[in-house]
Amino acid sequence: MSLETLKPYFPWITLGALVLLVGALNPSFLNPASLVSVVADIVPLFIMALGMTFAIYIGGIDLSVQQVANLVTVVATVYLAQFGVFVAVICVLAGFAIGAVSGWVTTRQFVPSFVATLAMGFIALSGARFLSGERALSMNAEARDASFGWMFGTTAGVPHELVIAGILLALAWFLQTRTTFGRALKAVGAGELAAVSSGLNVDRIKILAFALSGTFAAIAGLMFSVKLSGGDANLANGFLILAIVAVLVGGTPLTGGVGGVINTLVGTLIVVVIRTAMVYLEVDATMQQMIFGIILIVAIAMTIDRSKMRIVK
Amino acid sequence: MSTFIKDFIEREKINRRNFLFASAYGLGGAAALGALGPSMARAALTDPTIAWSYRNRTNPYWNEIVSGGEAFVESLGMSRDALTHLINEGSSEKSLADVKAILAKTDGNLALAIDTNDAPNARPVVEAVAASGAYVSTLWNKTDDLHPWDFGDNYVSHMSWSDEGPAEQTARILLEAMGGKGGVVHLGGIASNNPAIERLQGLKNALKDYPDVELLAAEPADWDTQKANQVMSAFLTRYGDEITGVHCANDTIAYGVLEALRAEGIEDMPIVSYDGNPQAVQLVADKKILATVFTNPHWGGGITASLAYHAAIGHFKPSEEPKEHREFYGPTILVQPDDALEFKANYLDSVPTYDWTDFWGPSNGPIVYK
Amino acid sequence: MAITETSGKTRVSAALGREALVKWAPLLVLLVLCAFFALMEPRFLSTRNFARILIAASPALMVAIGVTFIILMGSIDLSMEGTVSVCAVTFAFCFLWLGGTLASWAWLAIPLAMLVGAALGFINGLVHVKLKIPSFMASLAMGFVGTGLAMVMTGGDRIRIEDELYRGLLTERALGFPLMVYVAGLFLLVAWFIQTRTTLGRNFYAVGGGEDLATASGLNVNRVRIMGFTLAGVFFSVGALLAVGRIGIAETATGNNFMFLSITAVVVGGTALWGGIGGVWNTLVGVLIVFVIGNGMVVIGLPGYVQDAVLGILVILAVILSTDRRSISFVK
Amino acid sequence: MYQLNQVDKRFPGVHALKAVDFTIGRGEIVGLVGENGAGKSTLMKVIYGAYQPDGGTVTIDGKTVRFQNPRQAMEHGIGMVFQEQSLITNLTVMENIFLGFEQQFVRWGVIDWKAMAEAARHQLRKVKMDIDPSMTTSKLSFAQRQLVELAKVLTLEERIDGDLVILLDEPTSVLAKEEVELLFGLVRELTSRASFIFVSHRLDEVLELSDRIYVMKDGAVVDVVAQGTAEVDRIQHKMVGRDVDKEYYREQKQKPYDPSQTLVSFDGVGVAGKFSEISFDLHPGEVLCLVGTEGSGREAILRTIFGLEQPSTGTVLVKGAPYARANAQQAVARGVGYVPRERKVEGIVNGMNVYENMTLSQMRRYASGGVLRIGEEKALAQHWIDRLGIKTPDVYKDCGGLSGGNQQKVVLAKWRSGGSDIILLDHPTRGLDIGAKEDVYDMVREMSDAGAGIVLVADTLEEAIGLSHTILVLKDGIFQKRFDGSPGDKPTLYDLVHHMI
Repeated sequence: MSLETLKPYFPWITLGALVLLVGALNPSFLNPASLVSVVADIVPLFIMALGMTFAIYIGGIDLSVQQVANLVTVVATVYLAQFGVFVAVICVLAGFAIGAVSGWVTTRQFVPSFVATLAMGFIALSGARFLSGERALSMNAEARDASFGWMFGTTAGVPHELVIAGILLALAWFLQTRTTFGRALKAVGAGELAAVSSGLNVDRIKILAFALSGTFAAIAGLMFSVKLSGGDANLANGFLILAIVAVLVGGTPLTGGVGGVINTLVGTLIVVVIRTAMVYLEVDATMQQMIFGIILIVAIAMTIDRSKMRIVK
Repeated sequence: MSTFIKDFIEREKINRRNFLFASAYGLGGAAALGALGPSMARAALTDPTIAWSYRNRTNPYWNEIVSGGEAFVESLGMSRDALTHLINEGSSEKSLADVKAILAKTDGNLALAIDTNDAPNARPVVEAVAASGAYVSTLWNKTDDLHPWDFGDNYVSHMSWSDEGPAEQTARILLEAMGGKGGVVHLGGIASNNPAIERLQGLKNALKDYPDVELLAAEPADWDTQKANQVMSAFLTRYGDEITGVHCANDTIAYGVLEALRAEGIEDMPIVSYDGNPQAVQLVADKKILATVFTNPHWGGGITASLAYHAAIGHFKPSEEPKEHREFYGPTILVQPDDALEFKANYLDSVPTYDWTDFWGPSNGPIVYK
Repeated sequence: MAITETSGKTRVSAALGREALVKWAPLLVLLVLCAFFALMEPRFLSTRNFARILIAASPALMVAIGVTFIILMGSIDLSMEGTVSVCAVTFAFCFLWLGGTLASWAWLAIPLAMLVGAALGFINGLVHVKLKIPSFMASLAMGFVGTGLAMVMTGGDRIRIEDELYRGLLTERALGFPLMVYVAGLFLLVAWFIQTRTTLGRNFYAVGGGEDLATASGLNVNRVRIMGFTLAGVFFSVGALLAVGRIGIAETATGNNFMFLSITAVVVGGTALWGGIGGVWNTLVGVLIVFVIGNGMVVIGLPGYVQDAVLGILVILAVILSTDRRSISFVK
Repeated sequence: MYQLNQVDKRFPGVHALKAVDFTIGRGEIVGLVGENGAGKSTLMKVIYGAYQPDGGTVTIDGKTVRFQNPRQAMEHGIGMVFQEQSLITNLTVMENIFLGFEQQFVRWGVIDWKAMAEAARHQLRKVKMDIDPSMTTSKLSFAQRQLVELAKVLTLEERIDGDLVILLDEPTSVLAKEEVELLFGLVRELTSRASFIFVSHRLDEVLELSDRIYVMKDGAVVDVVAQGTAEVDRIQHKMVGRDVDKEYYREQKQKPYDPSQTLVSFDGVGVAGKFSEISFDLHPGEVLCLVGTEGSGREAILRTIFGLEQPSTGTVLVKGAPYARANAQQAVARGVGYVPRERKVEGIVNGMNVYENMTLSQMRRYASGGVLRIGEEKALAQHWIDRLGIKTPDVYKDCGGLSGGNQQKVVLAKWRSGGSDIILLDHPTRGLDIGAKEDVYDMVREMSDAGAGIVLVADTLEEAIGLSHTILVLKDGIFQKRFDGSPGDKPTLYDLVHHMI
């Protein structure tokens, strides 16, 4: 086994090493039940990162996801009583639409996705603030349980959240590896000009990638809203940076065409292990952010595959 | 007023009687004793981990809260480091994840004091704590349909502050100082936060009695000094001399407003704020701010942790306590220039030693839902 | 032959016209915005209000100039929030420790803070270049480290700077504008000087225009990169000093909101995220656009919940107008 | 003067240079030829310091030197003239010329722009250019940029006291004939000051310019021939290790096309700023060649057929109908296939494997309801790998790792396997070695036989003449002359050049 052949597995190795390290320092970390519970909690974050993967995979970025999720928590809470389970459709459509507009502004108006999605996020935030009347809203408990109670049960000890995450991951993976759309995404990410010269409708593919990102952000927002049984314009704050970090640490660099949704799974797990380890190892609260940053540098340095990066910008 | 403060301190220290803020708002009728929730299998814990989960360390308010938590831990004969800090950085997601992590780590042997960052987040936190047999007391944020008595003993208590009344009180001081005429602007907190809504409502209530004062504008400044500074600058452009008074939703906002005025060379603008941070109290003493409202976050932080801890070790059984002992308002005290220095000396410069088992002495009556 | 000549000429003049339009588009956007707000609310158009906008914009301008150099190289720096906080806190601690007034040795805290900014930028550059981590990730992580470091230093406390001399940055005025505006203007000129008249400044453009080509020409690109991040760190620290001068408080939160704000301003000003195009004057215009929008919306009395959306829409429009669509094939 | 002794260089899995001996004397022009992969570029990189040899020594005037980077090589008088794309287009001409060496114009930390402009003018005069050195480089033509490249390397003259060695890497690939002559004249003049190493695929030019020619094959120098004794045949023989077919362009396989049908029809088409009033018809089996200098509108016409340019005047009919909206998807759907010049950027996707690249333009054929049938894709790829003799270990190989010729075959397989019958070839043999070129020529004939119409922009005029049925000569976007080129009745080089310039 040479270093070259090991490269694709670096994120997994990093994850394994981290888990073992924390487990060695505090064996109770490895208790399966608590691991499952910790992992189940990050499902909304994971789903958001999953969507973000598509945007980063084509070499862009989506900074609107957090605000999309904020908007969706409000939409879900406000309209749950009226539409029941179908509120999910509205939420997903809203996420899709915002993502599609971001994509349109990026591809057709040549506004870099960094700025386009940031600006679209502001617009979503305005929507959330307006719709919520600038208040924290809570869901009607009965309506919530009737429509979305299934999201948070357990079957045979497996939390349904994990099942949902698994299904979405499988779906995203299938989309990425087995469909014409996924192949086109890869082509756009790795060589946009060649994709154009092959007659691919590159604009549409890019717009769809951002729309997917918005859609997954909406699903993440919906789950979070149901989990917290409420919504407001700030509820999902804190998701954005972590979602980006999860994608990057997993080994999907911003250069595009490399990595993918499985990497994001690993990346999210790495982020969660680091974060949970802080609590387990009783790291001083004021030190946590600094240590998080340092470990992040180490983790990224270990996980990214530099062989496809000609120039490191 | 100074004797008032002295009394207040005395009572908070030793008196078990409820102390009520001396005005006529906010206190509803006594809540009836509700049906008690199912009690949990685990009766009491031995030597539980004590944890405080809060938003961040960059706000003096939360530092005060934490200092109370630490003082409580020290009162148990432990070092202040024994208190576990969980900082959510304004993210509900992290708040919940941290709670889950520490529950897993301690295997439920935990007494948790928490502000859940956002009201909706309180329910999953409480459910998670109850499910693992730990004990939790909440501060500030929870939704109206979530009640400690629905969770047996594990959800020990919730403390909040009724801000509408005190904010109205400061507003009246402000409006008097303005001579009952002119224009006032309000710089609020994060718009969806409950205290931000209540503090603005307090101003609006007071304005009803001052028909000659116009509320020129109310903008959110997100509890943020820099944002407040910018919003105030823009207000000065828009309204100029029409502004004769400023109502701030908290002290950190007031700092930004003061600096914006200072940049314009305006020194004598009447301003009131909220929270009673040491710096703000000093500004009140210097008559830069007319009044602020002290909510005693030190006590709030300590007593919230204490409630969770003592319930956890079985010192008292929450389900046997009346509802007003499980949802109650924290104390508020108005600070004005003539008593500010004395208040500061007694209250902030040397923090009083509290009896952390006097759970409800300084509290301010049961929480009332509208 | 004649036909080709003339068509060639019209081609050139059309290209010049378009180029000029794109070049001046950000400034036009700024003027249109000012005119619009002035129409809606005449009081917008006053020296005092411009002074207010400039006071608010000065620290952000410094941070944005710092990141402009990085963006010119085609990289990005997201560490500014951490760096600004650390510099502000370091400055405040040293200032108070050395006497607490500019009239004493406490003035040494100013160069010290700039040194700290340079050091943080240097480390940022090292991590990026030596570990071969893309700058987006390296600087993002360094931002966490910076904010965390500021937190460790302060333990969450705020430090007040009461010195009347130092606060003179805000309170003393000349020609209607506070001193900090002139300080920011001075550093803008310094940045312009670096950009146009020094080897380092020109090398930023070379790296942004074609990194591998620059390497082949014998340019030590890694050195340019590290020096760029160091320089950015210095400008971040100047931003921190002005931010402290404006509010009189140094704290962990001093750096908050600078990240998205400064990068948005740089892009709105017409500096391309892919490198090589733009400069500090573009950044000045971009920062002013963002702050004029912010100030103008409050001045004309837009409801708070609409302001975010309006800012978003105007930012997109400004970038669209200042982009030469024909010169780029795609954007990511 | 400059000498490589037994220089060795290895990369993982490749022995790139095998004990190479190389000498260049003062004022000498040395040619360096070899097929792609023969080790020319590795050797050049060793010479100008981008690579460090694993074995052997490099000596200058008998002294052993070792360069860690190109800069150190420059300090010893060794400079490299890159292909035209190596100037940084957002910088001014003078900045490009002195990039990395600005320090000489810096006084107290400040760049003295006037001094730099003056020095730049001096350099530009050496290559007989009279342009404003503060012009942005993006405004120069490709030929001008090539000269600026040379001027840039010539700054070594002032910087270095000793002898200069200047490497010229494919300097003529973008130049028109007269510009090539100008360049060669300059090089000859400059031999008073410098020695040159001239690397080119154009054997005739190498023969014309060089005093001696090194022939490389498989990482070793297989022959050194002096100018007087050099013969094209012999060199080609050494390069490929076999005789090059006299019927290089497969003229014997050229068959008449079928004029009764029309695939593409241009009627008075113009694109603003690119070309105007162009009319022609492309028929099945026809190879139509567009000839002209860089910027004559050749590429723009290809791009118009492929839907990447919107015609401003006239009508374009592809298979009898105009595009509803000009875009590449429409063109591909009509059966147009585009083989771009920038193979590595536009032709293949670097990072995708062989079968992924091959089906990129026709994924729908290998998918049901958007789900790919990857097994069929691999089978297709394997079929074409066998048919075209693509050298790749398997279908999973990243196309970015294939050699240029094999990449080009993948691109051609992409279009042929998808049934495209209008093939646009933009410099299809650029940078390919002779063997790979011949394969491409074979494929061109095969496609014609199968009834495809081909529009070609050739790498050389010989290639254009050899391959085409029809030649359209363009100048500055204006149609000049049409030639018919049936076998045995082809126009001469002179005929074409006469109308080009």
